[in-house]
Amino acid sequence: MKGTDVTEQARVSIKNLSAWFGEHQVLFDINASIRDKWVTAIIGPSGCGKSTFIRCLNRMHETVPGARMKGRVLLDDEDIYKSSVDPVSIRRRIGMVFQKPNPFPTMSIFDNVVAGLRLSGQARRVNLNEIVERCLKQAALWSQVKDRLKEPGAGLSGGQQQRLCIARALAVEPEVLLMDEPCSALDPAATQRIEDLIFELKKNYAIVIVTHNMQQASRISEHTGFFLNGELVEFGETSQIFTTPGDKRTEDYITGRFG
Amino acid sequence: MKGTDVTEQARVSIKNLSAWFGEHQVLFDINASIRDKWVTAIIGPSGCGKSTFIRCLNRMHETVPGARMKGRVLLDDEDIYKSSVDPVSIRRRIGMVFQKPNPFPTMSIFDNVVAGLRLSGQARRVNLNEIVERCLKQAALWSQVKDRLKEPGAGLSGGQQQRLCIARALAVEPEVLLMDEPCSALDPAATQRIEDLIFELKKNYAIVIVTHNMQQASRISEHTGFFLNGELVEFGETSQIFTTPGDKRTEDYITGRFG
Amino acid sequence: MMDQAKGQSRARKIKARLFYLACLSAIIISLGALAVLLTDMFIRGFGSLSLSFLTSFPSRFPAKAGIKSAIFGTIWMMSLTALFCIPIGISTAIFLEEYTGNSRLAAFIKINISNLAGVPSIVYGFLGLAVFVRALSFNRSVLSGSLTLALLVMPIVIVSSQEAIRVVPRALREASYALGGTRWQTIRRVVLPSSFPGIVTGVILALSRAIGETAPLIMIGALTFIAFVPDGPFSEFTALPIQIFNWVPRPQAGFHQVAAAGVLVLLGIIFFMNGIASIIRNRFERH
Amino acid sequence: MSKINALSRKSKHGPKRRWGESAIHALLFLLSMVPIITTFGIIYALFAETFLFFQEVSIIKFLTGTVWSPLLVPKQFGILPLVAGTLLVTAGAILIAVPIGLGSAIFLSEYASPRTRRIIKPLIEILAGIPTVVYGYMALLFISPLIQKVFPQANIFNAAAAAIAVGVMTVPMVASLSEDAMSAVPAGLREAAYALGANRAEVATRVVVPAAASGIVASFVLALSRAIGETMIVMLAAGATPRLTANPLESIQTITAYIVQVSLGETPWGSMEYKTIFAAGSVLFIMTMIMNLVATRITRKSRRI
Amino acid sequence: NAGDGKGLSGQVKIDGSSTVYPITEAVSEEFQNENRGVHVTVGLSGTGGGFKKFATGETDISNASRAMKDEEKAEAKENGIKYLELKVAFDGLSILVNPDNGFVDDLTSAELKKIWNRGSRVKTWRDIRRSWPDRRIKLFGPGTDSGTFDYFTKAINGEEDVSRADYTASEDDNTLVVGVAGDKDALGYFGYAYYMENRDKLKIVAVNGVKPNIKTIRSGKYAPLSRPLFIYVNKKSLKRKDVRAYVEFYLKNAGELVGETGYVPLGPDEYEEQIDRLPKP
Ligand SMILES: Nc1ncnc2c1ncn2[C@@H]1O[C@H](COP(=O)(O)OP(=O)(O)OP(=O)(O)O)[C@@H](O)[C@H]1O
Ligand SMILES: Nc1ncnc2c1ncn2[C@@H]1O[C@H](COP(=O)(O)OP(=O)(O)OP(=O)(O)O)[C@@H](O)[C@H]1O
Ligand SMILES: [Mg+2]
Ligand SMILES: [Mg+2]
Repeated sequence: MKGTDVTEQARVSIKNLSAWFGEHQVLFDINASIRDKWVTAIIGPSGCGKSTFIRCLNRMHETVPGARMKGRVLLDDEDIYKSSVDPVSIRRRIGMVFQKPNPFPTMSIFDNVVAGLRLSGQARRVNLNEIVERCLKQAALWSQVKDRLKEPGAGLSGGQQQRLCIARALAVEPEVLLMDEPCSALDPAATQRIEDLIFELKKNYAIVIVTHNMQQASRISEHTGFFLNGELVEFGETSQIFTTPGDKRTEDYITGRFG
Repeated sequence: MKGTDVTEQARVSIKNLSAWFGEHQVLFDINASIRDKWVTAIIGPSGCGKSTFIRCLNRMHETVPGARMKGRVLLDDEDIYKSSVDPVSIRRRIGMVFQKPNPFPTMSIFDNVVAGLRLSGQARRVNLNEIVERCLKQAALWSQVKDRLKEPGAGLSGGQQQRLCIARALAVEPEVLLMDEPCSALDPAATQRIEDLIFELKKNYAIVIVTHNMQQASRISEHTGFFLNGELVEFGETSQIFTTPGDKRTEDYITGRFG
Repeated sequence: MMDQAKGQSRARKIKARLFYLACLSAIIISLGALAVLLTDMFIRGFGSLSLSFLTSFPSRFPAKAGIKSAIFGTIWMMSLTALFCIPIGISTAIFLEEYTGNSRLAAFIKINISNLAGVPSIVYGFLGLAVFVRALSFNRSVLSGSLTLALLVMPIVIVSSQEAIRVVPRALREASYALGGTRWQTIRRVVLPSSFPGIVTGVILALSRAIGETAPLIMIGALTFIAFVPDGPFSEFTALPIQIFNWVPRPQAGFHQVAAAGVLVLLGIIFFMNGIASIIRNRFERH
Repeated sequence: MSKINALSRKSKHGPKRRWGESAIHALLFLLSMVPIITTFGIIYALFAETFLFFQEVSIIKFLTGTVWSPLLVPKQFGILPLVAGTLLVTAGAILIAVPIGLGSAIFLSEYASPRTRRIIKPLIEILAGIPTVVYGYMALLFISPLIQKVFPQANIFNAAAAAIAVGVMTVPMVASLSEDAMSAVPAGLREAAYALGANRAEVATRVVVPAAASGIVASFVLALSRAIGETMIVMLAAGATPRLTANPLESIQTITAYIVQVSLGETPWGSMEYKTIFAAGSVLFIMTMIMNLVATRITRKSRRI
Repeated sequence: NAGDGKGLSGQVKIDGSSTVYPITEAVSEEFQNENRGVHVTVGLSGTGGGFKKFATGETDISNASRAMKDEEKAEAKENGIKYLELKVAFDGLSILVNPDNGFVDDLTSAELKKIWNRGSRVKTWRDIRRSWPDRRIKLFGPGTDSGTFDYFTKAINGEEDVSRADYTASEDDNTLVVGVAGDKDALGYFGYAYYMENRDKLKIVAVNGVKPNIKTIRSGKYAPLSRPLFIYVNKKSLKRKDVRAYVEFYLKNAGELVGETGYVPLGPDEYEEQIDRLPKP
């Protein structure tokens, strides 16, 4: 494996991470680090463990019955799996956006954005209107929905729903943003808009994005990790991975010989 | 639009085809033709109408409530939408394989292969064992399943399931084979095997394959059609489309500028 | 900001804990009620449970009383009920799910069914009395009883079959259509086999409901001393819940034990039916 | 092409298949009429006699009268005491069934391991299979004495004991159906909430329960109609004293219990007293029907969101 | 199905009063044991429901805890149903209190009427007799649709269906036993048979100085609360062998079987007399 020499600016460091579903091991001894203000793209064929990997970064993996992991994940040098750490607080610091847009169907657009704040009881202490406006603007959705904040979030188009989910993730002010194939359910125009948004967001966050679209990875990321069968085959600067991959398998994948 | 000058050897000709879901038009005045013993690849970003297009070719489109179409689809110069034509018989002559492998979960491997024959009551008149063996061999699955034909088809791996679905489609001896992203749920090795299979099958069939994998399209097809927002932007020989696309949008898509 | 993000406040944690405890006590109460009921029945009834209890006719002496006629009556009645409600229920579900789409007729039938599901069982007793016992002159026969119960549990069969049919993936239907299957062939070969476990569950649920129903049978006049086994659909009959209801109000304490033993038998039958259902479910779901 | 294909093409326009398809369609259509016929059958069975009854008794007095004593001299036909008794028992039953049932459902769907759920759910469903006669005697011999211990003024037959038993009887319905609805909530929604830093209880109350609301409400409605229509329990445990009261410690009578009382009783058939059960049955039917229609409205509304 | 035993076969349909039911049930059980080929069914539709079916010819025999009423007679006549009224037993309605009640040993008809009449203002024991304590009485009685209620109201209050309504009613006499046994200020009335089965839990009260027992009930000395129980037999049915055999069996064995059920049998010659009244086959 190449390219793990970036640890010094790491926001999140992954050390010897392995993961299982029941008896079935799906991640094998992963080491990587996520840099602040960079976009890290995770690519690889279906079923290789991309989702499992990023779900280990905010302890979502453990919400699946029968799932377990080994190894360490450091957020600012603190192990998030230490027993004294509350997974709930970790998830607040490391936000997540999913493949399929999943706004809360029973809530309005406004309520969706502030759902995270309401849960933690912070809603009373802050100006919700301000936050909703800021987050929707950050998510490039404000102009389209500002007149119908009270309508249900499920009434939006797929791309708008995904941006709503991003706004919702931003509202709790995370430090790291994980995105699991956020564009795969979207049309080209919506994809374009989300990509622009990621470009904006990376000024403030460390972003990890899973994608099956190689072009997208090369367009938006600084770092790329290539997974195959649960192993991190290659991890390093995007430009280098896409031009001079260090591993034959990476090359095969990138040139479309499979997947 | 370019490249519709292939009608003379056409097995299937599509004339001014438009299609709707309810009030929402998703195909606009498509003209194309499918040549016998060639593979025609259909590419385009998600939601552009690729699936709808091929589903219009065997009258599967009309099984969706609220869906309708306009235009003509000629199979050997006979309009399949003529009122005297039975859609059931058309679907028998134009087989289809879907994106997600969908073997019948309640049937054994054997029964899956002959399901089409059983449906039409032909099963009694022919030697089923022979047919099962031939089709499974054609689908390159025989050697792996010949000892467990009585086991449920759902117990196979994804790639095997997809080949089982192909065998099932072949068993009714169609004249044209439509495949809607048959490899997108498969791993690289399974994909490779299906591609080999397509290579074999095209000796006897006219094949239409939808794919989101440009490399796959260029590897396996003679013809390529590029859809965007329900329009057939470009249709012609694959080599030409991938080297000297006639349309700026085709070029943008192929070089990964979106999608 | 770091402070807020520090995690859940104490109050949130306590609330979550209390909520968990509330849910836990709910389930404990539910199971506790079951335990109390079953234990009570066992203590009362187990002593009376014997082979001769199963093979004797009712008697005025608790020690001699048995449930032979009730068991046969229940078997007769359940068989006929199943015979009526299964085909009609499943057909209706198929019709609603596969043939009508969103038509007015479908909407009307659906409203009807959801209303019928809420109609008290005793009201079906009026129906059975007026239509089957009187108008059709089936008297208080097994046939009248099972027709009444079949109508009573029909909504359960329909609704659960509808649900089972609805969750059959569209992909499977499409596969069948693409192979040249007609609508009915697709239903027959693909949809019904796939929804079979769900339909069986619904049917068992319906029959378990029917087997314990008392009020509508009382309405059609089935509360009767019967010391023979029904010999046909037009024969008079008694059934387990009826026999239990007949015994419970008696002055002799012995009958209360016999009644409890009857309840144990009834529960045993329900258990058995549910066991069969789950075997069928597991068998098919594994595929 | 091959032989098979020639065959298939020959049979494709075959009139036989077309005929079979439409015959099946017609048959299914006919069988689907059974629910509609049933509804009309019920209406006929109830309303024909009810109509005769109202030729003798004023419908206004029937609906507004506060004394129900059709079998006592002087006869009075005010249905309100029976309606009140029915509602009292139903309300009490719902107060028990909803929190316990919903709590059990949440426990099963959000806290229990799949293994635990697989064991417990069928156990709870057994509760639904116990014949209600049994609950009736439980109420009388077990619950009622307990109530009398706490409230010595309570009657041995009282609405509370019946209500508790009916509640316990309907718990499995609420638990099992609500659990189904909650399990059907897409995993994506739960994940979204977890990812925002919600704990399990918050996921359950803020996300899962609202998203499953239509199914949960449907389970309440079913429990409600079972409670309204429950007969054996109230007959055995609530007494046979029609009384316009809201005191659950008193003996009362419900519509269903009255109907059974008369249909097993000494009243001559065809007499006006006997016709009261049709009038009472009609009231019961209309009550549950209105409730169901309202509930359909509510669930449809909550489903739209 | 030709029947074994005496070779009889057929179907005897009986319905009617739940009070008479235990007697008919006992007879039917014994009869069935001897004649497996005959299917005897005994329904519980109440005296009224039973007469309805009887008057339309649906049943062969009707159990009745009272004599047929005029409108019921009229209906039977209209349908051309001729019948025979047979007396089969006596029932003594018993007045019961809790065994812990030390002061109530007997009550007069007048006192009972004072307690149970419509609009009665008796609330405490003291309202009955000055010397009794000032505690609330809890009254228990059968539901208003039972034969016991009809008979009691007629005998005590003078008119059928006239009663105070604010007592605890249950159709199920057994639950009345539970009620009276469970409350030391309870007073209730129900059938003598239920008392017999629960003697240890209940205390019986003399009426007008007479305690109910087999002798006083049969002789009518226990007045006015002893009443006869009947079966009505359709004369046309009686021409059938199975029905005739059943009725004869009934009257021959009633003397013994009635005692078992807690009711009071007629004198032996009274049964003989009724057998003689049966039309010759
Ligand atoms: N809930 C689960 N239970 C059991 N196994 C699971 C579960 N989720 C995923 N897996 C298995 O874990 C492996 C890795 O899955 P994962 O979802 O991480 O892959 P992925 O790279 O995200 O794939 P995709 O591109 O299809 O999303 C796969 O083999 C998958 O079958
Ligand atoms: N059943 C349906 N009802 C309504 N609209 C539909 C339906 N199926 C597809 N559409 C719409 O029709 C358009 C074309 O869909 P289609 O499935 O043909 O696209 P596609 O090119 O196959 O996309 P993908 O690559 O995601 O499979 C899309 O806008 C889609 O939202
Ligand atoms: Mg994934
Ligand atoms: Mg598609």
